[in-house]
Amino acid sequence: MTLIAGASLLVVALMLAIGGLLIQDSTGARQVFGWSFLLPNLGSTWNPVTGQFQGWSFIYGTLVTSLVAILIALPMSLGIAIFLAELSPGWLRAPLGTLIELLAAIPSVVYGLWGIFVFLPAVVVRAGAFLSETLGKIPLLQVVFMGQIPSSGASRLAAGLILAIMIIPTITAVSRDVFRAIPMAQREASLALGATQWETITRVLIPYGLSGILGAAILGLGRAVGETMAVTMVIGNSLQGSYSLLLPGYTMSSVIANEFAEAVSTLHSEALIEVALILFGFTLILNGIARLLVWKIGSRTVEEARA
Amino acid sequence: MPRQTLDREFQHLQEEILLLGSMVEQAILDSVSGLKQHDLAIARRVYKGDAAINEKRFAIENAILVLIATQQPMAHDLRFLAAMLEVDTELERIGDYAKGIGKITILLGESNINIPVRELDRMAEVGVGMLHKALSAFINEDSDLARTIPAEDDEVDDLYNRIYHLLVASMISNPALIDHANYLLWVAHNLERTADRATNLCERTVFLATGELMEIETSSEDDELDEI
Amino acid sequence: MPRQTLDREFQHLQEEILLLGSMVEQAILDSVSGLKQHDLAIARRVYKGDAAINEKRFAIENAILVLIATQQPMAHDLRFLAAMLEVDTELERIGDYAKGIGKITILLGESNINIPVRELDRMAEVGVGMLHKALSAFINEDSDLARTIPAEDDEVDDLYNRIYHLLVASMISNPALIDHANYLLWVAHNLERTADRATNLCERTVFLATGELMEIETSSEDDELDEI
Amino acid sequence: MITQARSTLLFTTPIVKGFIQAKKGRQRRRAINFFWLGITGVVTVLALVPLFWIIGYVAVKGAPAINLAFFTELPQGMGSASGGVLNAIEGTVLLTVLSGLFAIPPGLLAAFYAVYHPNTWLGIALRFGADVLSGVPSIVIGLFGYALVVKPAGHFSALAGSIALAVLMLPIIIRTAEEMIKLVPKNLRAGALALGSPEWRAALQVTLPAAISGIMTGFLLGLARVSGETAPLLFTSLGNDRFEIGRLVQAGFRSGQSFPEILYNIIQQPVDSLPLTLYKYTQQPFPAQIQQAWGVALVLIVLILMFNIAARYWVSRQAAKNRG
Amino acid sequence: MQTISSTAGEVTSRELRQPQSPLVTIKGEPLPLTSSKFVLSDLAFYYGKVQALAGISITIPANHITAIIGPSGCGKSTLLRTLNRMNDLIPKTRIEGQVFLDGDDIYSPNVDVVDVRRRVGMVFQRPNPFPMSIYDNVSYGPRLYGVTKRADLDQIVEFSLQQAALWDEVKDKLTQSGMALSGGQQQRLCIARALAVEPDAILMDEPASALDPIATLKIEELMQTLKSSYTIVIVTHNMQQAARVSEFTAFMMIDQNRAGTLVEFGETAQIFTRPKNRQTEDYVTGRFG
Amino acid sequence: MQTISSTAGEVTSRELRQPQSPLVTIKGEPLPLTSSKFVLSDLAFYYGKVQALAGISITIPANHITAIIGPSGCGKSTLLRTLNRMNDLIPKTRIEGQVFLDGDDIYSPNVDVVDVRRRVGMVFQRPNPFPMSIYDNVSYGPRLYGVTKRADLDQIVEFSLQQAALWDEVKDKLTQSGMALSGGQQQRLCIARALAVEPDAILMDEPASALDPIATLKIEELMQTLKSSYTIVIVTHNMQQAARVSEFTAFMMIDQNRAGTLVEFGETAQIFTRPKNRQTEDYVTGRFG
Ligand SMILES: Nc1ncnc2c1ncn2[C@@H]1O[C@H](COP(=O)(O)OP(=O)(O)OP(=O)(O)O)[C@@H](O)[C@H]1O
Ligand SMILES: Nc1ncnc2c1ncn2[C@@H]1O[C@H](COP(=O)(O)OP(=O)(O)OP(=O)(O)O)[C@@H](O)[C@H]1O
Ligand SMILES: [Mg+2]
Ligand SMILES: [Mg+2]
Ligand SMILES: O=P([O-])([O-])[O-]
Repeated sequence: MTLIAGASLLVVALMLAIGGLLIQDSTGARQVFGWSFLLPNLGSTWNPVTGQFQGWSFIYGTLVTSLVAILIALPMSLGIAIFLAELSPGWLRAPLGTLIELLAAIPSVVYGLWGIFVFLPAVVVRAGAFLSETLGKIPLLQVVFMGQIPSSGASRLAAGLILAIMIIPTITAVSRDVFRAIPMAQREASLALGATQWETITRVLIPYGLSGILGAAILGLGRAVGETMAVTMVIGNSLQGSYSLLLPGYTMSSVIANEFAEAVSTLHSEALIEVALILFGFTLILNGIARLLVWKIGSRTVEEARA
Repeated sequence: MPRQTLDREFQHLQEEILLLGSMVEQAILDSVSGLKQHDLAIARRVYKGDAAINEKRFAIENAILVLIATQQPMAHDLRFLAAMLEVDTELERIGDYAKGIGKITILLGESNINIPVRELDRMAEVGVGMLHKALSAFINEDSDLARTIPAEDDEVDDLYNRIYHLLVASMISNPALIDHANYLLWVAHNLERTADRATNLCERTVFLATGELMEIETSSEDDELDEI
Repeated sequence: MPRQTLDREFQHLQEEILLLGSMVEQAILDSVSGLKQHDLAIARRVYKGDAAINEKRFAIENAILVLIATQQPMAHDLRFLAAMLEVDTELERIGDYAKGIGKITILLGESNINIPVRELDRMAEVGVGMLHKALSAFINEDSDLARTIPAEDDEVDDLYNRIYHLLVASMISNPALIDHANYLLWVAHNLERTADRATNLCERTVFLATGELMEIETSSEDDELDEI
Repeated sequence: MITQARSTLLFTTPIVKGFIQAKKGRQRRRAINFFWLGITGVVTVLALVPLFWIIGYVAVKGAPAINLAFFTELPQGMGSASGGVLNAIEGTVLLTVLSGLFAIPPGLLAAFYAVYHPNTWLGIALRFGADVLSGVPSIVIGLFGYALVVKPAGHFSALAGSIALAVLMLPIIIRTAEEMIKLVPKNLRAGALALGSPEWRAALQVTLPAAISGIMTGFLLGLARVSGETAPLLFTSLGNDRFEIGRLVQAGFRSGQSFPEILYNIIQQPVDSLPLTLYKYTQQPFPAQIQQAWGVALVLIVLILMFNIAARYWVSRQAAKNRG
Repeated sequence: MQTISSTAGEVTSRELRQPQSPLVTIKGEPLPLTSSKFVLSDLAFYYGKVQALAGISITIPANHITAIIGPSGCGKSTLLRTLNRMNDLIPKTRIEGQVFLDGDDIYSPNVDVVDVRRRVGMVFQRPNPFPMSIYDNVSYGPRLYGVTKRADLDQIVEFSLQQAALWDEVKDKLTQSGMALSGGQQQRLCIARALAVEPDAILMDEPASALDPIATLKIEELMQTLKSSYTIVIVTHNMQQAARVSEFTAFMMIDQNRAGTLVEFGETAQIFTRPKNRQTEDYVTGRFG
Repeated sequence: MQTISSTAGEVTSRELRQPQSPLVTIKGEPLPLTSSKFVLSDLAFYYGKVQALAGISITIPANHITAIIGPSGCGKSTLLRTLNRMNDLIPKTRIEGQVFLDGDDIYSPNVDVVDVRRRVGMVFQRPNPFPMSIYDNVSYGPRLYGVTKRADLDQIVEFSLQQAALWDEVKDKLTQSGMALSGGQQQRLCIARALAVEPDAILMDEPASALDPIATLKIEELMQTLKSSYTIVIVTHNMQQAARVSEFTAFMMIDQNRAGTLVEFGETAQIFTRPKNRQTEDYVTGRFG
C-alpha cells in the first residue's frame, strides 16, 4: 500500500522536479532578460558571443512547424481512422492499422536522415517552389510564403511536413480507437433510421467522439512541439528575420539540442534552459487543455450516465 | 402509468361475469314464469337457453386462464381471478337450476296440480335479488354488503318450508298427485339452492375483500331441510 | 434439469387432492352405512367431519393460488392447476352431500320407515367407485378412462328412478310417511348428484388431456328427473 | 395524462403525417456518401507511401553497410569505412534494459494506485503528472537527466542516460497498465476479496494475471519507444566510441573486482546508442560514415519493428484469450 | 350409451386442432392477406458458412404485436434483423428465401435499403440515444430526409414524443441531452426517434432487458398504445413479457443442424395456454434443456 | 340472524392479520431464535453524506432463501453488501446500527473482516471466474486459508463442484480456463468457488440477470438444493424470480428522505398473494410508479 502510494508520489515528484529544475537553472537568464526573452520580435538576437539572448525566433519556429503539421495531419488522420474503423473489410483492418502505427515506430533520426536525402529534394523543394509561385503572390499570405526555398529544401515547411508524417500515426491510432470505442449501437441507431454511412459518420460518430478526437489532436500537437532530432535535421537551423515557411528556421528543441552541449557561458546555458522551460510550459498548457476537454465532456457524460 | 392492459382485461372480465349473471337471473325468472303460466314455449326456451350460459361460462373460464397465463397477476389481482373462476362456475350451476325448472314445466305439461304460485314467485324474486346483489357486492368487493345478503336466505328457507308442507299436504290429500307434487318440490329446491349459491358468492366476496375464509351460516341451519 | 421445484409442488398437490378425495369417499360410504344401520353416532361423525373436508379444500385452494402466484405456471401446468381448483370445489361439494345424508339420518332418528337398503348401497357403491376412478383418471390425465366412467351413471340413474318409484309407492300407501320418504328421496338425490359430480371430473379430465371442452351426456337425459 | 396525450394525438395526426418524402434527394445523398467514403480510402493509401518509401530506401541504402564486422567491431574512426557499431548496439541494449528496470516496477505500482484510488488527490495528481510527463519533450528530459545525474556526478554515464529514458518510459507504462487493469472486470477483485483474500493477494494472483498480456504490450511499446530516442541521450550518455561490455568485464575481473562492482563500473561509463550514432554520423562529411549511418538506420528500424511486432503479437494473443 | 357432443368453448379449441392454415387467424377469423405486414418465405440465413436460420416461413400480421421467443442463440435477433436488412451490416452474411414487406421483396436487387430502414424502425436492447439534445435526437431522422423548417420539425418532435408517452416528462427540457434521462426514458426517446421518420413497423430487440421492472412496464404499456398504428415485432427472452405484451408469438429453436427454425407460431393466448407443439410446451413451462 | 364463524383455512389468514410479531414465522410457527442467521438492528448506511439505508431491522432465517426486492436504487445491493462488509471497500461510507451474524455483531471493532467474508460467501451479478483454471478457481479460497495438500484440495474441488451441480459438466476439463465456460456454467463455478471455503451463508446480487432463461432456471434449481445447508440471501429485480425461488421476501422502497427502508418482510407466499402493505401490493401487481 505504501509502496504503490510511493510509486505514485514518485511520478508526481518527477514532474515537479523537472519544472523546478528548469525554473531554478534558468534563474540567471530570467534575471537578465526578463519578459523581453519572450517578446515577439523578428529581429531578435541569439548571440552567445555577446551574451544577447531572445527566444522569439525559436518560439515562432516551434509554433509554425507544429501548426503546419497539425493542419495537414489532422484531416488525413481522421480520414484514415474512419477508413480503418468504419470501412475497411475485417481482414484488412488489422494489417493496415499496424502498418500505419509502424510509422510511429520509426526513430525520428531516421526520419531526419530520410528527410535530408530523399524527402526534401524530391518533394519539399518542388512544393516550396510551387507555393512561392502561387500563394507567395497573394498579398496577405505573402508573409508566410515569400522567398525562395533553399536548394537543399531545409525549411520550416520541410520540418512541418516531416512532423505531419510523424504525428499521423499517433492521431490516427487514437482517433481510430475512439471510433472503435463508440458503441455499435450508435451506428445501428443511425443506420436503422435510414441514414447513409457517411451521414452516420459525420452526424453521429464524429460528434460522439469529438472529445476523443480533440484529445488525439492535442496529443499529436504535443508530439510536434517537442520533436527534436528530425526537425533539427531538416529545418536548416538558422535565425532568419522572416516569417516565411519557405525559409530555414529554428525551433526551441533544435536549439537546445544543437547548443547545450557546447554552451559557451553560464548565461548561454541558462538561456537554453529557459527555452526548455518555455517548452515545458507549452506541454503543461496543452495537457491542461486536453484534460479540461476530456474532463468537461467526460464528466458530463458520466453525470448523465448516472442520472 | 399502472398496468392499464391488465386493468382493461379485468374490466372486460367483470363485464362478462355481470353479463353471465344477468343471463342466469333472467333464466330463473323466465323459468318460474313459464311454470306459473304453464307456458311450454317459455320453458323450452329456458331449457335450450342453458347452452348459451354454458358457452359463456367456458368462454369466461378460458379468458381467466389466458389472463393468468399471460399477465402474471399477483396478490389481489390473482385472488380476484381465482374468485371469478368460482363465481363463473356457480353462475353456470344456477343456470342449470333454471334449466331444471324448465324441464319440470315440460314434464308437468297440462297437469292440473295446484301450483303454490305466490310462494314460488316470491322465492324466485328473493333468490334472484340475492344473486343480483351478491354479484354487485362481488364486483365491487363490497364485503359489508356481502355480509348482509345471506340473511335474506332465511326468508327463502321459510318459503321453502311452507311450500314443502303445502305439497306434502296435497300429496296426502291426493296421492295421485305425488309425482307432480314432487316435481314442484324440486322446483322449490332449485330456487332454494339458487339462494344458497348467492350466499356462496357472498362468502367469496368477503374472502376476497378481507382475506377471511368463512362460511356465513344462517340461523336455520340445524333444524331444517334446506341444507341437505 | 427441468423445473424440479414446480414438479415437486405438483406432486404434493396431487397427493393432497387424492387425500381429499379419499376423505370424501369415506364420508359418503360412512353416511350411507350410518343411514342403513340407523347409527346416529356415525351420522354425527360424518356431519361433523365435513368441517375437516372444508378445511382441506381451502388449504388446497390456497396452495394452488400460491403456486400460481409464485411459480408462474404456463400451458399444461396452468390448465392442470385450474382443473385442480375445480376438482377441489367438486370434492368439497360431494362432502356436503355426505353431511346432508348424515343430517337426514339424524332427522329420521328411530323412525321405522322401510329403507331401500339394497338400492342405496348400490348407488353409494357405484357413485364412490365412479368418483374414485374419475379422480385417478384426473391425476393420470387418462382421458380414455375418463370417457368410459360417465356410462356408469346410467345405473345410478336407474337406481334413483327405482328408489323414487318405491318411495312414491310407499308414500301413497302410507301418507304418514311422506315426510320420511321425502328425506330418503333426498338421500337418493344426493347419491345421484355424487355420480353426476364424478362425471364433471371426467369432463374436466378430458378437457385437460385433449383441450376439448365438452359435456359427456348420458342417454337418460331427456326423459328422466335426475338431471334437474 | 394518457388520455390527454391520446386526444392530442388524434388531433395532430392528419397534420403531421407526410413530412417525410423519402425518395426526395436520395440520389444526391447516395453520391455524397460514395464520394467521401472514397476519399478516406485515398488518404489511407497516401499515408502508407512514406512508410514504404522510408523502409525501402533505408533497406536499399543500408544493406551494403551490413556485414559481420558491423556487429562485432568498434568504430575505426571518422573517415574509415571498416569497423562496426558494436559499441552502439551494446549501449542500446544496456540503456534499454536499465531504463526498463527503473521504469517498470514503479510504473506498475503507480498504475494500480491510479485504478484503485482514482479520485483521491494523489490519484488525480498521478494521472495528471503521467500525462504531463508523457508530453514533455524528450530534449527537456535530457536536460533533466543532465541536471539530476550528470552535473552532480561530474561525468556522463549510462546511468544518466537510462534514467532519462526511464522518465520517458514511465508514463507510457503507467497509462497502458492502468488501461489494462481497468479493463479487468472490477468484480474480479471483489470476487477475491469476498472470499476473504487480502488486497495484495487479490492484486497479484487475480488482477495482474488477468491484465498481464496487455501490460506486456505496454512494456514492449515503452521499450520500443526509448530504444529509438536520441535527444535525451545527447546530454546524458553522450556517446562512447570505445564502449565494449566484454572488454570492461574482462578488465574488471583482471583487477579483481566483484560482479556488482563491475556492473557499477559499466553503468558509470558514457555509452553510445544506435540512434545517437546515427545522428552523429549524419553530421559527418565522410561518405563512409553516411554509408554506415544508413546501416545503423536499418538495424535500428528492424530492431524497433521487431519490438513492435512482438507487442502486437501479445495483443492479438490476449484478444484470442479473451474470446476463449 | 353415451354421445360426446361439443358445447360451449369448443369453438376455440376445435380450430386450434385444425391443421395450421397458411393464413394467420385472429380470434379464429382468418386474417385478410392485406393485413399482413411481413411475409417470410422459406428464409435461410448464413453467417459465413454457419447457417443461423433455416426454412422460416411466417406471416406477421399488421397492427399487432408479435413476439419472438426461444432459447439463447436460436436466431431470434438474426431473424428480427432480416426484417429491416440490419444484417447487411455484418460482412460475409448471406440470405436465401424472401422477405416481403407489404408485398415487396425487400431483398430484391432494386430495393433501396435506406427506404426499407425508414419504413421499418428499430429499437435496441440498450437504450442508445445520440449524445445530443432530446430535440435533436428526435429530429435526426426527419432532417436526414430533408425536413428543415423549424416549425415542421417542432411539430414532428412533439408528435413523436407524445406518441412515445414521453412528451409530458420532457417538454420543458427539450434542449437537454438525451443521455441525461433515466434508462426507461431513454428507451422511450429511442422509440420516439424511430417514430419520427413515420415507419410502418417497429422492431424491438429485447427493448426492456436493460430496464428495471417499472420502466419495463411503461415500455410495455407504450407498446399497447402503439400497436393500433404500427406493426410491432419484439424479441424477448423474457417469456412472461412475451405473454404480457404480444398477440402473436413465434417460438424458435435450433434444429439438428444447429440452425434456428420456427417451431410454432400462433396467438399468444394459445401458445401459452395450449401450445400444439411438445417443444413449445416444454419451453414455456420451463422443462426444456 | 346470522353468525360469522371461522372455519378451515382461516388459521393462516387470521395470523396474517395479527400485528407482525418480532419473530419470523414459518408456516405459522414462530421461528426459534437459534435459527436466525442474520439479525439487522436499526441499520443505516451512508455513502458520504447521502443516506442509502435507514432504520432497517430484519431477521434473516437460517437455511432458507430470502429474497430482497424493490424498485431500482432502493438500496437492495447496499443492504446485501452490509452482510459481509463488502461495503467496506467503498471509501467514505458509514454504517450505523448492528448486523449480527449468528449472534455476533460483525461491525464490532474486534471482528476479523476476513473471517466474516469467509463465513458469508458472495456471488455477483456477472459471473466473475478468475482467469485461471477451473480447478484453481475453486481451490483459490481453500488455499488462502492454508489448505495445501493436493489430495485435500482435490477433494474440496470435487465436492464443491458437485454441490454446485457442475461437476459432471467439467470433471474432464478441470485444467481448462474458467472463462471458457458458458455464462451459466461460469456462474455455477463462482458458486462452487464460494462453497469451497465452507461458508454458512451465501449472498447473491442478481445472480441470474446476465443469463438466459434456461441457465437462470438451473441456478434457481441449484439454490433450492443448496438451501438445506446454507442460508441464501438473493437480491433480484425480477419479481417472478423472487416468487419462484425464495421462502421469505423483503420488500424495500425509498422513503421520503430518499433512503432505502424495509416496507414489508414475510413469507414469500404471503407477500405475493396477500401482502399486508399497500405499497407492496402495488409493487407486486405492477401498479407502482
Ligand atoms: N455477427 C455474427 N457472426 C457470426 N455468428 C453470429 C453473429 N451473430 C450471431 N451469430 C450466431 O448466430 C446464431 C443466432 O444468434 P442470434 O443472436 O440471432 O440468437 P438469439 O436468439 O438472438 O440469442 P440471444 O437470446 O442470446 O440474443 C448464434 O449461434 C450466434 O452465435
Ligand atoms: N458506490 C456508491 N457511491 C455512492 N452512492 C451509491 C453507491 N452505490 C450505490 N449508491 C446509491 O445508493 C442508493 C442505493 O443503491 P443500490 O445499488 O444499493 O440500489 P439497488 O436497490 O441495488 O438498485 P439496483 O436495482 O439498480 O441495483 C442509490 O441511490 C445509489 O445511487
Ligand atoms: Mg438476441
Ligand atoms: Mg443492485
Ligand atoms: O349442484 P348442487 O345443487 O347439488 O349443489
